[in-house]
Amino acid sequence: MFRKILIANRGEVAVRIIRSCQELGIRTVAVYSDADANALHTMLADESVPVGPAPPSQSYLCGDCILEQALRLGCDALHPGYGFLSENADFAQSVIDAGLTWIGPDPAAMRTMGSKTSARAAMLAAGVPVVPGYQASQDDADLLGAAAELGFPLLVKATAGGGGKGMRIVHRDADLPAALASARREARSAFADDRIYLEKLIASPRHIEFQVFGDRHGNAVHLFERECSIQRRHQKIIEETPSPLLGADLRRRMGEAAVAAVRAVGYVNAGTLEFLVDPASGDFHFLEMNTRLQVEHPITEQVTGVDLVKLQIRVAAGQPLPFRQEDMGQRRHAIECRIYAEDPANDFLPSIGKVLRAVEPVGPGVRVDAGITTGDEITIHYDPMIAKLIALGENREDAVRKMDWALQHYVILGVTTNIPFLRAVITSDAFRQGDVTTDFVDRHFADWQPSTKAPPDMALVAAALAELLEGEAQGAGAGPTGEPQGDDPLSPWRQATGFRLGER
Amino acid sequence: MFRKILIANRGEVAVRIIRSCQELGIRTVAVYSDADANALHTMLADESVPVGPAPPSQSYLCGDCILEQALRLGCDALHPGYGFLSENADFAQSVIDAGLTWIGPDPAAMRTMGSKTSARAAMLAAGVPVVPGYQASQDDADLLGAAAELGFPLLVKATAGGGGKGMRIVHRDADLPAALASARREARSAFADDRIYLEKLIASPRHIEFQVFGDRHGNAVHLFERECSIQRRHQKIIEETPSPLLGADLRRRMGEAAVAAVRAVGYVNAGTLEFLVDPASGDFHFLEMNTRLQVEHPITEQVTGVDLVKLQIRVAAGQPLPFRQEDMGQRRHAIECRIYAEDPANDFLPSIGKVLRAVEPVGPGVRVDAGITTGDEITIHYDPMIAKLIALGENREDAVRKMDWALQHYVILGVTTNIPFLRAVITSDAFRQGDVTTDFVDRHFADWQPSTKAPPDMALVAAALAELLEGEAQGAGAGPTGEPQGDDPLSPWRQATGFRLGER
Amino acid sequence: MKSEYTYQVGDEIRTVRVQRNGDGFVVTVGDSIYEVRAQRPEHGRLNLQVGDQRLRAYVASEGQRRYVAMAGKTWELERPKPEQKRRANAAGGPGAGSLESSMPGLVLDVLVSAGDAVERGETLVLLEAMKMELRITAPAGGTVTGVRCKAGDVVDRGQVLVEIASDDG
Amino acid sequence: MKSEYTYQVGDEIRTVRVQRNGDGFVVTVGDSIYEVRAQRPEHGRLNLQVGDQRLRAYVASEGQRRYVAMAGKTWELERPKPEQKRRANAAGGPGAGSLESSMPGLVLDVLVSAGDAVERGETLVLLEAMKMELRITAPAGGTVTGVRCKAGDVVDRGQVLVEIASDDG
Repeated sequence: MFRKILIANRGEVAVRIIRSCQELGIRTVAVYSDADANALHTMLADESVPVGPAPPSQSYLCGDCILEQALRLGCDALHPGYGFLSENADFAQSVIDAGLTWIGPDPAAMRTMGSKTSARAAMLAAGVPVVPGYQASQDDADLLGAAAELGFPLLVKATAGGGGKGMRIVHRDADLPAALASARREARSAFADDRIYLEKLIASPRHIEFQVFGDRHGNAVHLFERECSIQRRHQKIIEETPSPLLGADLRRRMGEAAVAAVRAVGYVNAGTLEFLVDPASGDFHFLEMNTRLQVEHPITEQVTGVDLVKLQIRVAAGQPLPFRQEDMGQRRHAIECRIYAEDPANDFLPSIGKVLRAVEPVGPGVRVDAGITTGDEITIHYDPMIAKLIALGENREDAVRKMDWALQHYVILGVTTNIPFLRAVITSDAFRQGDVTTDFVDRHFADWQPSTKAPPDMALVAAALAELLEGEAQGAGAGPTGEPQGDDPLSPWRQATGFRLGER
Repeated sequence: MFRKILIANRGEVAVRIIRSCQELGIRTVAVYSDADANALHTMLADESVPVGPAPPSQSYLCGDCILEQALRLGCDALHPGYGFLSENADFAQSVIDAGLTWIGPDPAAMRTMGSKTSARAAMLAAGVPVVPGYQASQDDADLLGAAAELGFPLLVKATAGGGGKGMRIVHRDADLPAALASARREARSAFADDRIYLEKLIASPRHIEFQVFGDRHGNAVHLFERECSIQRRHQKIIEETPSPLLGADLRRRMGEAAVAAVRAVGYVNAGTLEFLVDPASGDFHFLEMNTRLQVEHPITEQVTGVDLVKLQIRVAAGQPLPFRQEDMGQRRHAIECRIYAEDPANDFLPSIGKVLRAVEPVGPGVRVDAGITTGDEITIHYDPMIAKLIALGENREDAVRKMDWALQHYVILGVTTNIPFLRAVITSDAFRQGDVTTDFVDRHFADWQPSTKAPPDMALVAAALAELLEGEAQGAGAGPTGEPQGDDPLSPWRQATGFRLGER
Repeated sequence: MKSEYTYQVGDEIRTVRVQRNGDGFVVTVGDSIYEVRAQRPEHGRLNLQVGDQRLRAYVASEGQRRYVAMAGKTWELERPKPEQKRRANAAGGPGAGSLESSMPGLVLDVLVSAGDAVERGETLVLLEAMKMELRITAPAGGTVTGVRCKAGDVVDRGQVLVEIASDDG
Repeated sequence: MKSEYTYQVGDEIRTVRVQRNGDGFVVTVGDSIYEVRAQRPEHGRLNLQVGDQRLRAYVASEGQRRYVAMAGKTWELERPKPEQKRRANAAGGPGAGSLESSMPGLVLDVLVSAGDAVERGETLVLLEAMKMELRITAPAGGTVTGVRCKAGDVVDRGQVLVEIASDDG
């Protein structure tokens, strides 16, 4: 087993991986950019080293900078998390060439399955149906021609893409050039790779993915599905498993297709096969493969009882999978909500600032994978997802109620979040009835706005008593000037949270 | 289903029950003594009402006071939790007579199985082996005679007992009268019932209990075992499931005996059958039944996926059990550690005071059922158990490591706790090897003392920087006097946590 | 001792009066009077009691802004500065407006110039932030009267990017 | 600016000197010198950086007592009062002692009187607290020189209950 693992990531996934390493008795090294010098993941790791300035291209995407630290500190393996360098086959190869273990699939499999275009080709060869598309050329003229053949509406997608970045829906011919340019800019900025391709847009599909795992001993399994249809701007926001509409037969057929794909490319370690399912016909089409841990992996952990990160580490160390397909089952129902620092009243644009207070819900069946804590800064530089909230219930209805409870008890002050929106979705009739397709948010929540109701009197009472009591607590420490000052605009309350000193 | 439930308890179990009610959409009423006016459970409930002064006899044990509030506030059911009135059949009857539902077994079953003596008789009749003992008389002369026949060492136990209260080990004839008197005093104070009985002491036994459930439709199941052998002063401190030494055959036989007992007395709702198992022979003897929810119920919830409190509420509302015995299985391994406010360096005597800071560990597989939070007072009046920490791992080894991680990350400042002791036990070779009998602590940790090593320099550095930075943060709010004051014994730091005002 | 605190809620100024009353407080909000017990168990948290109801409130402040989380919801309040207080009931109506940056970011492109007529929803500025490209669009139709940023600028939240005279003014 | 703080650890007084150094601090503990960066993200928590290691410390104080939780352990420190500081290196040896109540409780019974000879482990006082009956036993053999409580008393933690002259004094 490994002695020391470098985690080439930040935020909640870095925290998540450090946790599993510590439980396995493996030392951890965190890396951080200048903007993250005091971030949660740097506090939890055994060692933490700076790798560059705030922009990802100069720090978390700088493979050489990170590898240099891994070698300097004597690490024997590297876990890339998701995003950043996790799907960069060249980086994986350089890690391996440096004599470290890459906790992920082989670079060859990453190249085949990680690129949306070659993965589509591989799946076609393996007999798995794929969504019609065009990927032969990057030339605008070729793409315009292909688009006319595919028909509108269609999707422009980044070859290296994920998380909706570099993706555009195009409804008519005239809008295509602008969409191509915009998608390329975003893709270059997010993935340092501006290649794009076209894909036919399936109307109101369900987005269902399968977790797969292969080892170096020829074993391959799937760990069932995740229903990821609730999306906003092509970004998943709520995931659940089991899928509310997947029958036993379709589940079996999709699982078999997923395992067949793993075997076809000799895939090792964790991966996810994404499918679009036509709710009318029940047909499924391969969409793409993610050759890494997935953001929404916790819901699979909750219903299968498997720690996917520990399994990644064990498989990377050469151990065989400790179970066979027939040993595995789904038990209970898990839902994940992604907590974003964003403003539902302002077109869900990211919000930034200091987290003045974060209080996570606790209790039976509630799990929080958070990347931030009280006092942390949400900056402009990184993804605005700050935490994942996972509820495990006895059944879907129970999990929904538990999630609603947990969302109500998640306190984040100082930064606007999407919690009110998540609550609105979770408690809606449409969601409760399991009517979830990828255009769910557009169909049911396009015009949603947070309540503009005036705060109840008790909120004003609490604010006023806080001015008084926090002010007195402050004043009490500093001599005779602690008299409460009523409507003083320089209330000492604000000093209590605004203070910082001696920090980097 | 019920509309409003009164929870006749306090602390972590009251919080636990409120949680399940809220997830079921049922309103809750908390009761509190004067000492608990600001306790956590009063904050979470929809309504909270005072029921008397701090001593339990005048508040949490005052059935009439509590029932009066339940009626005044229009409750339709009452959940007793554990301890206090939970095993008081007369109170259960008065709740039912007042037209409310008692969330627990029928008073008749409580009388039969709740009394240690009649339960022993019932089990003998049902053909389940019981530990030899004497329960025929309360007269000292009769007890002395019976003791001579049973032989020493023996146990004096409270008929209404639980949690080790009113229990004494007696090694010789001469010590018996004092032990009887002492046990009676403690039993009267704890249970308002000073009856005691004698039981033969089985040497180095394992304490294994089975969770059972019956409904009003004739169904009865068990939910497997809990290994509760790690005890200190007859008080369980660490529980786990599955038991590390229970084989499939013994598990099946004990489970069948447990279900047979449930059927024999027509038992409805949750209960626990405690057995002593002789590790040498594998024989098991019925010890007692607890006719209520058990402190250690969470580990059963974690491995079976059943919410026992919700099931109690549903069964009390007349619903049938939603599963059959053959549907149920154990998955993964769960361990619970009881966090006590007590001083391991001082014979584990309870410690009291203000919890200046409580930070609970969070993350995959970690559950905290806490009854306190930052700022709460631990008083002399109630049980010193302040929280339960539950770890769910892939297997026993994984659960042990996870528990160690969680114990390390549970911060409680201001009140001394048994966390260092729990860590020492959890990480010991003896525990890791599964060598757990009820005299485990005496055999392996009798002379244990917390480390008296001097704090590392970094702890002194943190303390000094805290004096400086907390002092400045305080000073910053109150005018020009905020200059750091070095070794001022009246450092403002202390004011920051000592402040209270306008409270009840 | 009596203390008075004012908060701006939408266009309205609301005044809260707090007076000690034995162990607790009498708090007046508009016409409503509440008897409240309050305890501050730790920094930024209040335990409140009003009748049979207990409430746990988390509070925080930053500049003039106040945050209160209570009963599953979060509220953002503003302590008005003295001059705001005077102006609050004389707020300007619609007709003229300025478009502010909703978050800090890098200006990629400015698509309009002073004098341009714009439609509701038309993209005025492209901004990059948090790895995403954001479009700043016109909230209503009108005429651009001023452009306050250019490509390559790094702008702050709340910074005015474009000024528009609205059609329905 | 340089600040100095002293803590009593066992019988020892330890001195910590803190000096600002640019964005961070130079901290001296005995002969060791540490370059530390420190940030206080919230009340009662410090983020520390020493070389490649980051530490999260929770701190709290009550009277002269200081609590520090760090790296999985909790430490209790004492700020000595000025007079303690002077006396600390002249602490009295064994020989005479007093038995203090380890926690607040109700005295149920006092089993010894002044002049009694007691053995190590002998029960001196019965106390009731937290629903349990606690026995206060002699830490060593000796002679009772004073009894400071009686049945029915409610006693505080640290209150002297019985005074004993030790045999091995």
